[in-house]
Amino acid sequence: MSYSIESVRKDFPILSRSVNGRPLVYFDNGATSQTPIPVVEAMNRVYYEYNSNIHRGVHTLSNIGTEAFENVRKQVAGFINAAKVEEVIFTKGTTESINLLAYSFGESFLKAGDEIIISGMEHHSNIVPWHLLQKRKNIIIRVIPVLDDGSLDMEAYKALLSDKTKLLSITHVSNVLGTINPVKEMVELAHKYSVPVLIDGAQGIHHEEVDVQDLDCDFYVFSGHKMYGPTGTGVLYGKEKWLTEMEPWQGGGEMIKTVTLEKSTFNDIPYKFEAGTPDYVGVIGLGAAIDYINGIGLDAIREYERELYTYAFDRLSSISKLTIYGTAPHRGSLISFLLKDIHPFDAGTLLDKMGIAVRTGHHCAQPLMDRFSIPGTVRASFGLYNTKEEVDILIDGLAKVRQLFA
Amino acid sequence: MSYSIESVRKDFPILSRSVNGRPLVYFDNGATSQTPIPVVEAMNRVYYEYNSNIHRGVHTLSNIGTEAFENVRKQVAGFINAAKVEEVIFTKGTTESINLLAYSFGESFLKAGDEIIISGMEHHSNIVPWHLLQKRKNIIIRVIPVLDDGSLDMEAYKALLSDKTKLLSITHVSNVLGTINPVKEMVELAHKYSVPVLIDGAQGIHHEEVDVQDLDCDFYVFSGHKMYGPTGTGVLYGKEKWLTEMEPWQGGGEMIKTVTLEKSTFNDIPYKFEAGTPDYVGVIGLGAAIDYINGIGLDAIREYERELYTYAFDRLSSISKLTIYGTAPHRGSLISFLLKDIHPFDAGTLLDKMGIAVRTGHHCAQPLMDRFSIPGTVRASFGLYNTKEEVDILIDGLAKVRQLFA
Amino acid sequence: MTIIEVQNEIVEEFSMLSEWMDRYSLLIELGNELEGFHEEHRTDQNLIEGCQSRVWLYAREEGGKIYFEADSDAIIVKGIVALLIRVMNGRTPSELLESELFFIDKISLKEHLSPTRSNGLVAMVKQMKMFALAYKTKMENQ
Amino acid sequence: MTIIEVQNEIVEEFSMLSEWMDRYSLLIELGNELEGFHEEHRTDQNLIEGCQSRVWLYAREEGGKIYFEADSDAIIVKGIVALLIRVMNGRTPSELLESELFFIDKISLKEHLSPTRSNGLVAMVKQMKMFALAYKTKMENQ
Ligand SMILES: Cc1ncc(COP(=O)(O)O)c(C=O)c1O
Ligand SMILES: Cc1ncc(COP(=O)(O)O)c(C=O)c1O
Repeated sequence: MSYSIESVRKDFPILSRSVNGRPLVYFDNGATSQTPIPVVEAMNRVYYEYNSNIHRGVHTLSNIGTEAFENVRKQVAGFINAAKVEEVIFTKGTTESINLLAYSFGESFLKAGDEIIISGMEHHSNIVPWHLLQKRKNIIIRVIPVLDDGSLDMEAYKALLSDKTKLLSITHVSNVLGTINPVKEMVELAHKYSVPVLIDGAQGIHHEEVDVQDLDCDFYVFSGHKMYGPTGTGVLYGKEKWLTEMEPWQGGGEMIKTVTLEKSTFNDIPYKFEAGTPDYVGVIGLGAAIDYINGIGLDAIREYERELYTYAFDRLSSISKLTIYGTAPHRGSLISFLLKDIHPFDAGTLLDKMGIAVRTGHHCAQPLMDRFSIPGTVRASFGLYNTKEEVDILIDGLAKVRQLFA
Repeated sequence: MSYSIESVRKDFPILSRSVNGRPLVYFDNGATSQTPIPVVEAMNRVYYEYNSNIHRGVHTLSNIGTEAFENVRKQVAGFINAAKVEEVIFTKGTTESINLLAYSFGESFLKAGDEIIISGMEHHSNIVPWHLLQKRKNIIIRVIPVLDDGSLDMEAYKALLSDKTKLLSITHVSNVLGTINPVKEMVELAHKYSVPVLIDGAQGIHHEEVDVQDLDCDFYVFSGHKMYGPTGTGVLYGKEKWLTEMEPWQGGGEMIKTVTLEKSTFNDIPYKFEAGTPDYVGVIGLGAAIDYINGIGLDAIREYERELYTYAFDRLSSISKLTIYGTAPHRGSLISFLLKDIHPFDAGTLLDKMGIAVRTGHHCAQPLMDRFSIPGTVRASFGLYNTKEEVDILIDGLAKVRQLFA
Repeated sequence: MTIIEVQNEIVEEFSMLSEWMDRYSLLIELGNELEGFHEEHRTDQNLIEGCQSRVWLYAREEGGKIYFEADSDAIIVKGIVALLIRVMNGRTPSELLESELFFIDKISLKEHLSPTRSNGLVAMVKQMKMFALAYKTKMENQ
Repeated sequence: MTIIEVQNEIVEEFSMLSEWMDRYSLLIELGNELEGFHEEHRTDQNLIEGCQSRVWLYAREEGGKIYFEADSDAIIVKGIVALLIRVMNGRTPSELLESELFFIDKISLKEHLSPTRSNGLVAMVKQMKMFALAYKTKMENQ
């Protein structure tokens, strides 16, 4: 239940580079994680050994590729414990997954006046698609407020649920506050009103144990590039009963059964939702990322990250004139904060000069910034390869920032 | 104006592998092209040296990545001679580009009863998105018939154009017949009725010289994976005047200006159409592919491919009981054919046993198969690395197939 | 002969053919020789769309045993169809349901029965077992 | 002093500071010292949204010369803004339009003026030149 951090770090060559003359301290994992050698090499192998467009090919390379691609579907299904392999749809990322759903679920199941519920801590990717749908379909968007400590107002949530509610779309882990939402409980409550639930797992999938059957969520979405996989990959998990009923979104390529000039009929799931040549090389890379995570063990990673998180939280808490945003009882993986009187851009710029990569700004969650009346935060987000020594460097770095402003 | 085929082939390690005990002959370039070492290495360099989520980051890696990504936009703009860099939008492929357009152009400019024109030789990716739009918006789809030799019926096209026409969407090069459509002339005719034109360049971009200002087309779309670049990348070129007016399609991430819980306002082009973390690693790979093509020279490639194509066409023509589909005056890059009384699946399967990769089936162009009353074809499609010796192997292979059926 | 015995027989027949050309020659021959498909069964309902090739499959029960008719537009597929019929024809539902098809693998045609192939064969085998299940249920309820 | 001369002066001042900490210390000082921004000019119209930081820029013409007022919420940006104003303030439209800003590069702050940075500075420089162009046109038409 533990792993050698030194040997793990060797799998990520970028971690030994320097930035501005200092060893890189990479604390921007919430934006994108780094990619280990086995993932990169899995993709190189495709290009050098068996690259070929998948599906429907009769030749050998095409079949090798198709099998490799479809095996990753099984792998993903296993990783999240989906009941069926066909419930896994490949997309290019969380954002596309949510847009697919907002469109197809919206077309098939929503009409003017219907309500959907989101929360005040959502990423733009879980807000804007609903705004677009609102414009097209005149639906109503209800918002669960965020409490001062960064948890959701559960009483308000219960009060929002009604027979008019047609969907709950909620983040698993807040990308700004680190709050881990009580998604299982929320699903249970929603299902009392037969309301299906979409969970934005962009920040959840690689930190929390995700068992979609246990959560009983109807949809779960995430990005490959935040879980040590390649850019351009993502997943939409959906219960079969919804996916089969839903309208397709994009048209073309593999997603059809028949096409005449007058009419198209559509393929079964998952293919119905995978129009065009998929990023099969990326997907194969995603498979390698899951292998990599499983190789270390998600439990071991969680335990390690929890200790690191607690250490970082404690050290940051002890800095004077520093405010942490997000102190909910359940939280993890990233910490947002502000140094009093110092703009996050300034802090981020100066930390970068010391080789420390943090993210600053609104983190694509402007409504949450408005909620706390701040222009943005400095966010340190952790990955399985980060160390306490790196946290110490951050703490020292913040002291230097403060000094420069003295 | 010529290049060393031996040294070029060394850039593609996969070309020296064997399949079923025979050296691979890869004639499935129309489905996907192979990827040269410099492209793969450009992507490896991102992962190993400067991977980081682009845009809005204040730290060094993020800025290096952003610059690399935005430089590819300039590169693409240069490659197709776009008037403005902002006219280049990154997508995950041709299919997504067309779907984006069908949605956004459809939302902004089309209403019930409006007509769009496609042709009878379109790929499903340029048919199904319009069917989906038809269903949503009740537009009317008019189709330019295909003549027996595989060229478009230009008289019929002229007759279809009217004040009701709101868009022409046409393939540059047919992925089944190899026909090179007179797109410049077609644009000119369309513009007489102020009809904007979308060109599906999936099979055109790497074989033909594409100058979007000279063609004066309004939109041009293509995929990276067919032009020696990575999977998961594509481009939508659009004239600024259209793109600025068009509704966004997907929401999330970078594509906004402001987001409150009530309302989103959108960023300028190109960002308005690039929701979510883009496949920046793939895009950087696409840039390397353009470098690679430019390094050899598109003119040299075209000249070489033309000679190869003519050789292959002549040799295939000389085989008895073999029918070639697609004999229009202007054609190139791929040849579709059938051996009399032999199902394309059987031919493809047997050729594969000899290490020869061709594509068989309907090539995602079922209406065209119906037009010629055939179940599919065998298609040999060429890349810059194919040789006459490989054509000879194909010819011998076909003789063996015939023999097995004797 | 049992399902296992027929499969062993086929494996033996093919084992003499070490060259792929000979094996495919035989498949083509088997495909050409396959008869017994009645044109009235060439309906959409009996069609298994394999995208690359199409397979028609019709089944009927007689005296507790199941008999298959099948056809394909691709001759190699039809050859494999012929082998499958030879193995599966005239069996009881239970025999069919318990059967394991190992011969495909042993005669190096496994690739044709991969779920990612689009020739309709995997779906055909599935369909054969579905028929068996359906008839079994029907017989048990009688 | 000409635009070139002021830039050279800045380059010289910074050249003594070899450590990044000293350079940024100076920038922060310059940012803190920057004055002259009138609150009534803190309007949406004068706002340059840089996503990471915000810049307000106001320009007026007096006696054929252009004077700038600017502010930013981020102090490092404000420090650079101060330098830009020192270079650009009180110039004729033609001077501004012909100017090339080389000092940014020479004092190792180039990264802050990259078009892919989202701090509003590139847009600010563009905006300064736009003002120059506007006033030039206006003056020529008078
Ligand atoms: C003419 C044409 N259009 C569109 C496509 C779809 O391209 P992609 O699958 O890369 O989206 C193809 C690829 O086969 C094509 O040949
Ligand atoms: C909670 C959350 N949702 C959605 C996204 C969007 O993910 P992507 O940009 O990979 O589509 C992110 C990434 O920042 C996120 O943190």
